[in-house]
Amino acid sequence: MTEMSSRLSGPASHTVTARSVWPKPINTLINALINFLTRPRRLAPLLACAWMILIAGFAFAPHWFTAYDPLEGDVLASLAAPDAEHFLGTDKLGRDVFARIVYGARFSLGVGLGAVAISVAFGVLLGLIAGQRQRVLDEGFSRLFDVVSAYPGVLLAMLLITFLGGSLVNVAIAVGIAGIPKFGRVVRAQTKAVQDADYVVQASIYGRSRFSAFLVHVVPNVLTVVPVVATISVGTAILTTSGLSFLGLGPQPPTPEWGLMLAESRDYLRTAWWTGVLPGIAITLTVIAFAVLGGSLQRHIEGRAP
Amino acid sequence: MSNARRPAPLVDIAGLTISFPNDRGVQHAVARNVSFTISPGECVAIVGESGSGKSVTARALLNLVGGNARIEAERFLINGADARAFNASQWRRVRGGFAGLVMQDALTSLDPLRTIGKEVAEAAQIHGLARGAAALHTLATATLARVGVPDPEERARQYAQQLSGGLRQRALIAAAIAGQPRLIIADEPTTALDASVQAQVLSVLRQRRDEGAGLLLISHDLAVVAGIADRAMVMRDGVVLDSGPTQEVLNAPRHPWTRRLIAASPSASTHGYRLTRPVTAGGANLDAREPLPPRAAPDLARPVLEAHNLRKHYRTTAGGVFTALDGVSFTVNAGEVLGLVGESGSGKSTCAKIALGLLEPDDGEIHLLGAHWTGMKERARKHLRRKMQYIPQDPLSSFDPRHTVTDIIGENLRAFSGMSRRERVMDLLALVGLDVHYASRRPGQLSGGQRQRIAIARALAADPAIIICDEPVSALDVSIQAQVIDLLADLQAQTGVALLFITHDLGLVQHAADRVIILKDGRVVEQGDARAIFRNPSHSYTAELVAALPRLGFGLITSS
Amino acid sequence: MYARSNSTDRSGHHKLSEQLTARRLMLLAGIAGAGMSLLAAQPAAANETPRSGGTLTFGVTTEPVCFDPHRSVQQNSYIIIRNYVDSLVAKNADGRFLPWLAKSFQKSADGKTYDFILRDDVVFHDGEKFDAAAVKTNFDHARDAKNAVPAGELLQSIEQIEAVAPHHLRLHLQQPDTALLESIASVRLGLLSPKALQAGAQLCGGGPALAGTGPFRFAGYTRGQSVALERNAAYNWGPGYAKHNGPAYLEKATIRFLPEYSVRAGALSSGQIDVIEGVQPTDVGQFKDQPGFQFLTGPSGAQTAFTLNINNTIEPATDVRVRQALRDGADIEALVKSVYRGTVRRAWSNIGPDNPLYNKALEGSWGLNVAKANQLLDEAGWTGRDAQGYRTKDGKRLGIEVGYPQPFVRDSRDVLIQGVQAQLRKNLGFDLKLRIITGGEWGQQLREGTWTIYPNTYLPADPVRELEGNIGRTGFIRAVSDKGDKELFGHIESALRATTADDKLKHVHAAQKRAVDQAVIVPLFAASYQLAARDKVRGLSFEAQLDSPSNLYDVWVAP
Amino acid sequence: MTSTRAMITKRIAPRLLTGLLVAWGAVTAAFIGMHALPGRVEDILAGDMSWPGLREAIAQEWGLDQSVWSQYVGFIWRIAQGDFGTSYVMRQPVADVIGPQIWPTVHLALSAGILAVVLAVLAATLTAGRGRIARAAASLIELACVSAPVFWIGLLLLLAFSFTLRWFPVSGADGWRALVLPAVTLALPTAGLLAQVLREAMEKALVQPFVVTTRARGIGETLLRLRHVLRHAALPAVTLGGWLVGGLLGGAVITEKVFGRPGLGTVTLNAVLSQDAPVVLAVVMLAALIHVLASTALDVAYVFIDPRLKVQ
Repeated sequence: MTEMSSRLSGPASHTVTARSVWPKPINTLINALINFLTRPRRLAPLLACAWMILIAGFAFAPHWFTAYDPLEGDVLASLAAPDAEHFLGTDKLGRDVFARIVYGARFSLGVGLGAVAISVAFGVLLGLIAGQRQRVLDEGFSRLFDVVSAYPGVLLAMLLITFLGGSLVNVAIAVGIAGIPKFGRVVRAQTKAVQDADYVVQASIYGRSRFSAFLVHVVPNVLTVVPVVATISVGTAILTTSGLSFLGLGPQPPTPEWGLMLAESRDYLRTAWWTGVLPGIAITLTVIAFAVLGGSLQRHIEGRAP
Repeated sequence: MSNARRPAPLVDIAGLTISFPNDRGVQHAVARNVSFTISPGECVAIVGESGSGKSVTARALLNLVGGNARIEAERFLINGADARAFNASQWRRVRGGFAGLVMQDALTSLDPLRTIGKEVAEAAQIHGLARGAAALHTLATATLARVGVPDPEERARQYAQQLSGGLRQRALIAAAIAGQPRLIIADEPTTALDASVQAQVLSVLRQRRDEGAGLLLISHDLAVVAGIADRAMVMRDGVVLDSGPTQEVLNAPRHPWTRRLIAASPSASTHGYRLTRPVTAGGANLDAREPLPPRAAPDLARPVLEAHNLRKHYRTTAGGVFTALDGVSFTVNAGEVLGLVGESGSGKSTCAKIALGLLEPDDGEIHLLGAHWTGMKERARKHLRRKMQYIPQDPLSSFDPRHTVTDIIGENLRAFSGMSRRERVMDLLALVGLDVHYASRRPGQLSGGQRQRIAIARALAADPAIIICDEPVSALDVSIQAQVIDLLADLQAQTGVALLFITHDLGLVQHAADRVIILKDGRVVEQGDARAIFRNPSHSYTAELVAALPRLGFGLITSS
Repeated sequence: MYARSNSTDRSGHHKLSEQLTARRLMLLAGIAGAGMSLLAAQPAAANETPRSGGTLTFGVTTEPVCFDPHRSVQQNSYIIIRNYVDSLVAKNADGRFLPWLAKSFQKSADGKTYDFILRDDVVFHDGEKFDAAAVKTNFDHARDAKNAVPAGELLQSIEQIEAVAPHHLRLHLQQPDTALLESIASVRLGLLSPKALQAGAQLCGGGPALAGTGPFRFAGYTRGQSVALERNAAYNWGPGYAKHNGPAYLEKATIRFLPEYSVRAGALSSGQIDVIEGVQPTDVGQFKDQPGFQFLTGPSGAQTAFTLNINNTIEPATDVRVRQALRDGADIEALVKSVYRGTVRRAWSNIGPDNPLYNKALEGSWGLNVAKANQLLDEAGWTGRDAQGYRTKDGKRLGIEVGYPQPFVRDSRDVLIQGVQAQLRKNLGFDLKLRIITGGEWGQQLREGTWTIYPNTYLPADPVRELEGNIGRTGFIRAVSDKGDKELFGHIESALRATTADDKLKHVHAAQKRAVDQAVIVPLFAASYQLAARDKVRGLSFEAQLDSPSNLYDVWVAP
Repeated sequence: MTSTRAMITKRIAPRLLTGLLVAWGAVTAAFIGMHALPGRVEDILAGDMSWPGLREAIAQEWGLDQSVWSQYVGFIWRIAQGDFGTSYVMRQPVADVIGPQIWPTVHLALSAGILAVVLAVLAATLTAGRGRIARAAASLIELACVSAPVFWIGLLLLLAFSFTLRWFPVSGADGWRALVLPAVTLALPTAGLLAQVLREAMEKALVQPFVVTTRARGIGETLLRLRHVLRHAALPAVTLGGWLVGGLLGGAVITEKVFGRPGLGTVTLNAVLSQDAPVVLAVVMLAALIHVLASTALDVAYVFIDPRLKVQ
């Protein structure tokens, strides 16, 4: 029954046909091609991986990709349109836009990963504690998550940054703190669910103490939900950073961070589009790539543990 | 039901083939060359296990097979019209108006967010049989009344989850017949229902048939089919193996698979014999059954598990008190198989949980191998834990999804280390009839029967004195169920382990158990020899149970 | 045009006749208009007849925090405030002071008494009578420390205010104050109805309650969006430099807050608003000499040049060689030209080039000299180099932080600093760090004297006040002024106490030279306002006392 | 329903009670934060002013000469009485500063929210479980909406529809035309996310057995999706609701700045930048209040969508 159920459902838009229109081999070939090109589950993760590898390359060995210094430019040749010398043009200080994108990967990924690392570390810890059957702890931490998420994310990050001061590290910390409740809640819910699962409830039959069952069964199965949320959150963190840069609360110049580049370029939107469009595309693609990878990670994990 | 008048068939199908493209786009047939007709007032049954193609075939009548299915047929007449040329709106007129569909599990087959009344009236509304809220409500209550739902006014305002299983299933039937269809397609309509409820639901369907509706019944249960169907088809892997009048198919099965299927049904008469590997070509014969290996007689002087006067109450959310167990006592002796029988809500599972020490009783106590078991600290129980093991109904949820088979079985082999533990796992896998390469699989990659074998291997790994089996085969297909039951019997004979065998299946308990305890509403109503007790029930409840049991009722297999 | 003469002094002695005729006013206005036209390419044809009526939408960069002239310290707020408040005297483009709400004014010989004869036909927007008592109420309210009114600092030299007659006001000073008329002319001491003043700090919120005597009344304020102005029909008391008499031409005006450069420019170029202020240098080409548009650049005299003020009491800026290297290590000329596309001038002193007391001799006296700067740093012992190529001494990197308070960041000024930063890094291995800080942090640094480099422009219009407020003993360095440059302080204090114009000029020039030579300041560019407008808008000009766009009194829209 | 009153006592009342707790926590955290910021309040209030006695006068006027603890107690006490104090920077009662800003922001967020829901429902209903190409295209567009910075979307929309095509005014709060671009800007990321969640939920609902039963009644595909499937899909979407409310408010800060619209965003940004503690604290209070109200409302909505919760 279970094998069939996924096929049996779905819309009833098909028709009853006496025979297929196409000769069989061609039909098969066309089907296979359409299959590959239109099935986002296959093509999209592939493209996302390719993009991530490129970005990782930018981050780890930027000098392989560009000969220009991201901080140094000929101010007298500022806002030059793309040409043979600077193939993505130069910015307001004559710095090579492509070089800044390449070097910026390290900072943007750094902010995203750093923020998520903070969210994960605290969110998982607090979520695991809140997910225990201790009502007081649960209520306490759940309300703490409520308090933190009572602020809209941007507002909380704004407040934290005025408190900490705008810098790359502080932006990561602020965005990270704002993300704690998200992980805390997910982990708490998952902890509760796993703790009610038969293989945890029945663990004592096999001589496991509650603590041992917690370590062996609960923690690893709770953590399976983390990579998915974390992956998607890296993209969100990069986005929030660019929003903060727009508000003047992000990383400080001359950091070639993409969000900052995008925010700085907005004054030249009409006259020097290349300074903004490309960092914008870099951000958007990276966020999309993280979302796609998160999605396929989720399908992978769900597929393994139904 | 008379064969004399033969009106035009409602459905006339020949050479029906249904296929789906696989991942590589290659078509894969799930039903091949299926032909049948259904006439008014006739019940046609399709019998088969999971994946046999029986449901797909039934749904093809409504063109509800699935998005990319390809349906081909030589003849596909619905109410005399060629359905191969139907467009979407013609199909919609067939659905609900000409044919109604009843599925398994009304809890999920009725929209849980809508009231019963709205669900029942929907088909009538779509097909324009009634207009306006008042008219639809009247129609819904009338239809509910027709399928024997008491107090239909009240029920119509409730949601599916507020109704009992039997009422819910009747409401589902009401929703299917509200559009006054001439054909009812019932896909496993009684699966997972208690025997008494099953009997009620079948009688409702029978009544519709007797009123002149055509009935296509899909079931895995031969006994159900035997009691209602005029004609039956046996399907396997998309192919019809046997078909004809029901009596003929069941009494004189032409195909070996049919015979295997019939033989796999446990009953009192199969006690002591294998359910699998039945007769060869010659014909189905009781004598051809292979006996189970001999086993030591239960040692009545050596109780393994003793339960005294167990009581358990739950507080309901409404503020009331629900009594799950009310003074239950029983003893399982060494090497004995004790059956614990009852319908849902009778307290069987609570018994199992208390015995396993997962739940503390409000009152009463349990001794395991003579030692105090209830009311003890887990630390104090730990040394006895290995002596009592568990085979759950749903092994999948009792396996850590991240663990491999080796990890799962190794859970009970933590005294062993490294290589010796691995060897033990291999031995146990061999013992339950699984290949060594299953050792590295994860639960999600196993079939239902394989999971149950792993659960058995895990239980045996501890070398227990007793295993509590909680509905161990109720989720399995008949043929798989037979294999698992035989395996359990083999291993029980081999190890002499005692079994507390919890089930709702009267046939199975008579096949497997030495003694039986019958639970109703948390009380023991009767206990005694597993077969004698059902032959001569002394309690009226036992008699009711026996009466509600559908049986194959033909010469081949007798249940009494 | 901007003659090097002490205009303050001269106008002080100048007694304007009470019978000043309208024609005379028109003549003066003509002079003012001509003065502007050098800088501004106003297309207005002289023979056009101004048209009364119509509305105008003006897109500005900054939403004022406070609309009360006495309390606001934001230069960009005065563009709006000037529309509803008038002053006693008006400062002309040539530096002279002209009558406004005072028909005439006179300074006593000892410079300690000022007499103002007020117009008797002036009425506040709320119907209150304008008279000497009202002015006294205004000034006393500002002077009272309890009220914590920032404009009070302009009146610190006043000992007593006396309403001699209903329309005769006399100010008694503790000591001569060469900047007094400048202060009186400032919008910050614009006159409000005494009834309105009772609202106290609440006036910051604007609205009709904020009643002045200006050509427009404050009709309404939508926070985050706009200010609505309505013509004051009774108005007949324009400043001496105004081009016409009677009420303003425009019936209504809307000041719209559009903080984004591209949005402002887009709104103007798509015809949705009429005038914008603050034009991104790269957008100038869209409006300058383009059909349908006009582009105007304002003077740079009232405010200081955009300058890096260096705290010379904190390492490593205590070493004059380090400061001089910082000053001469970057090609400021090229940077300014590149960042501002030729719309502003490079600065040589922190006093604006259009200010009469600007020290022109400083031009070319300092600036890019990479070899010399490197030599100075070598001499100062910054000879090591770290992995990033920065100079080090005793393992410490050569670096100074520019703490730029976030509320003041605008106008590509951070970009310019980044340009200097990049050049110092490349040319000298000097790490000029830029950090955007909060207003509160700046306040704390100011109080503790821990700031390192503070970039700013400053607007008291009087150059001595500018010098004192920025680099004087009570300037930014006040918390640690005992370690400051005594010679510089001396020049500034002498200028403050000067009784003759020549004496004041001498000391102001000397102070500018000292500050640049000692490199406690690095002037970057002469800040000026830019306006872009549709070509139908006539009569746009700039106010000499503020450098910023004048109020909309003379503005009209051609059909 | 007899359970309506039970619902109020069982669900709404405790929510509001804990909501009060949350609001108190949020405000206290903000109070501590604002007081720990570099720069004393006197510095902020004094600005560039400096003369003898000024700081003392300011401190006394604003009650800054008391201990932090008594300032805190006074602050909470005044808030309990509905007095949010006076803005340091704008010198006006905070209620007067913030009050008129609430409606523009709510108006914008509400319009954007409704637009986002409509767009998401349309996208999800039209594409869930349908052809792969349509789904892939819709997914890509949604992902792009979710993944692009809000201010960037806003500026690009302005460039295209206001500056070039001149369909909509650049800014202002007058009339619906001025609302279109900001609302779209704010709605797109929300709609993108919501559409994805809705589609996934709809696809999950579409494989439920009740869908087969319902189809077997002869229902049309559109009616099936709108009457049955959408309601099931709404459950996870409602769970997301609290987050969306926060996202809309946060996005409003940026959108208001891009389009020069009045609203809480501008006020908040300015207050944060100028460390105008009373305004910041009031905004935090307001945000917490909105959060509490929104989550309570969603809780109730949940029960109305899913009668199973009411029955239990």
